Amino acid sequence: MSGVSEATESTAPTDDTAELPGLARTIEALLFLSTDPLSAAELAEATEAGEGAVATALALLGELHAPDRSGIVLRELGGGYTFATDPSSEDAARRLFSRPRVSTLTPAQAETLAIVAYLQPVSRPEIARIRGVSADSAVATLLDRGVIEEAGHSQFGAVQYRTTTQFLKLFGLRSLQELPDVARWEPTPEEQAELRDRLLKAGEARAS
Amino acid sequence: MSGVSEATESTAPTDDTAELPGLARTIEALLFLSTDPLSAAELAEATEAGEGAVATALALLGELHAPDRSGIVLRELGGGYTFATDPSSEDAARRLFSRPRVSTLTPAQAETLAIVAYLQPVSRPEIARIRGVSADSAVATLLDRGVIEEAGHSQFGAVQYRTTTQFLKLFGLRSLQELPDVARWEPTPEEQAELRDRLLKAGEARAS
Amino acid sequence: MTLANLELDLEVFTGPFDLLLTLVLREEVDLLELQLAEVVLAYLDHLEARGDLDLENATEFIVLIAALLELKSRLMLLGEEDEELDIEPEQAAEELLARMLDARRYRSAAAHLGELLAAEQGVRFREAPLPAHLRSTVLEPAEGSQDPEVLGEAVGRLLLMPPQISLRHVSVPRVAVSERLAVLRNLLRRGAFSFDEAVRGADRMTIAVTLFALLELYKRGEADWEQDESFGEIAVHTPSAGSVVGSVAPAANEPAAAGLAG
Repeated sequence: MSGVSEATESTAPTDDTAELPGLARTIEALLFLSTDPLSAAELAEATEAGEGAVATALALLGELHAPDRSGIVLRELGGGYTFATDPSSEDAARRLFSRPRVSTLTPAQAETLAIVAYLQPVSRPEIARIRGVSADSAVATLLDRGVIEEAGHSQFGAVQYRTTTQFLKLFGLRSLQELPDVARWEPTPEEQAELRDRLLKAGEARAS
Repeated sequence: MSGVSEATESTAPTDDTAELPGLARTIEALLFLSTDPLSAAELAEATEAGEGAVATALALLGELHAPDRSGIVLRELGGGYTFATDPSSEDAARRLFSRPRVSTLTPAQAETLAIVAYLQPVSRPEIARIRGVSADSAVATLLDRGVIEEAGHSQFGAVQYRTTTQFLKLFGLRSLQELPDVARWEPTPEEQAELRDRLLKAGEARAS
Repeated sequence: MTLANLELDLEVFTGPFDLLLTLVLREEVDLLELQLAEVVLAYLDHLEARGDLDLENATEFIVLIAALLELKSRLMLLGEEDEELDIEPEQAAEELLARMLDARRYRSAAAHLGELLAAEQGVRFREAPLPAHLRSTVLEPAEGSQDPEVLGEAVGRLLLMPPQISLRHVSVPRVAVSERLAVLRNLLRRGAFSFDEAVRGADRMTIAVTLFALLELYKRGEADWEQDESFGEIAVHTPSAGSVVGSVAPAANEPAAAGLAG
């Protein structure tokens, strides 16, 4: 870490009211926000400060963000500076973030998946009409999880979707014929129209 | 940029012996890594420390990460703790990242968001009824910006909406309880009487 | 210029908007006869002439018009047996007031949110993804672990129709022109009568159908009428000597209809 040694000799004792100079605070904020390392030149341009002042501020930050003084450590990497966490916090970070989690379907995803399962092939605009709200993010997640896939285009050019083998496995179904009969949950079982038409009709009635 | 001259001469808060206790360092690292606010309970579980020790560490971090002492400020938001930058670094951040953090809300979006925030869960027809005009495009934008999300269906099948943690984060709220009571904007009885008069007696006044 | 001073020149009303509102609430102007679209168009003209948009006024206008539309649609759905539901002027005013207060409240709340957001301008959060080695592995649930019933249930919920607005109260199909023709012919047989007599105590739909029946009688030459002024009494009698009873008098119904509409 360049520049750090220059600052280490200076001595002023820690004092609770000690303020960090404005330039160092700003550089600290920029390093905090940036995903990629920032070069001294980039920092100088952003802060409109001289390279010398930036070097001094970086030295000060290097001191403050040393492994024993902070959980956020200043690193010099690939010609730039970046903040990283110290390996000593690794165990806690793993407990907090890396716990494997079983993905569950959100209500919006379950609804979208149900529409695809019963009406396939079905296009995104149709799903949106039935649900009354956009289905873009739910469709993206379901595609991502491999439970639905693209199935050609509708006559109007919209991409259509169908369920996958992975979907059948997940729900323990041998085939789509094993999907439960919707009649059990139907509010008006006497209706004869096709399921798709009735779903679209109900969706439009809700939207109006 | 202000502070340049200070930086060149000052080395105030550097003292090699000022070590931050391990727990505070670990919590600092976790808060740095997490994009969402972390509650004291989550931090206690991850660090395997007692809630009391976590509270002490958070208090210490709050002092270190005060706006005048650090460019990385500890904030209590959305039921947890998170690091954010101080507005004083915004000019430099804008130069570096070349885009403002949030665009402002249009009046329609702000009104829709206010109705969702106060009445959640609330459906689009209900929002439209209060506003007198459709809220479709405002709802779509707010969903897109992640400040509201779906929250199931109303008894009539309309999709309902609620605010998100992102909403609390962006608006600097610790919880929804921090929103002032809507009664605060209740017109005074005199103002109400005046409105009522305007509705019923305006014609008379004009005729006389 | 405020919303109250918006000058209107409508078919059933000429004057400022707030006076119209007052008259509607006192039922001196029939909401059913008022073309709300005309009011909206007049407001749009006014906005265009002004060249700028006063948001405060525009919001108030929208809330009031929306409330009037709702009141009007409720009036249109009222049936004979619901006459006691007829909305009192005070009650209608209270409803409008409640709507305006509600709109105001949330407009203020919106302004407050705007201030909060403005106060947070310049506060940024770190959006960086977790280092790869810390990212959690998302496990797919075990095969067969998901219940297909969840899907059927979701579709069942989506099939739910919103509650229908009952149209049973609307009396349209119940009043037949032939019925009203018979009533009018009965009255004619006894001599002259006024239109008000013919429709005393009747609901709006019956009045409309009776008027239609009267036009029909006129067309057939069975009846004639006089109306001295607009909205004045209509005196109905058998055609004076010289008229050809039972034959069609094609040109005659136009001036009469125009007189009624005035």
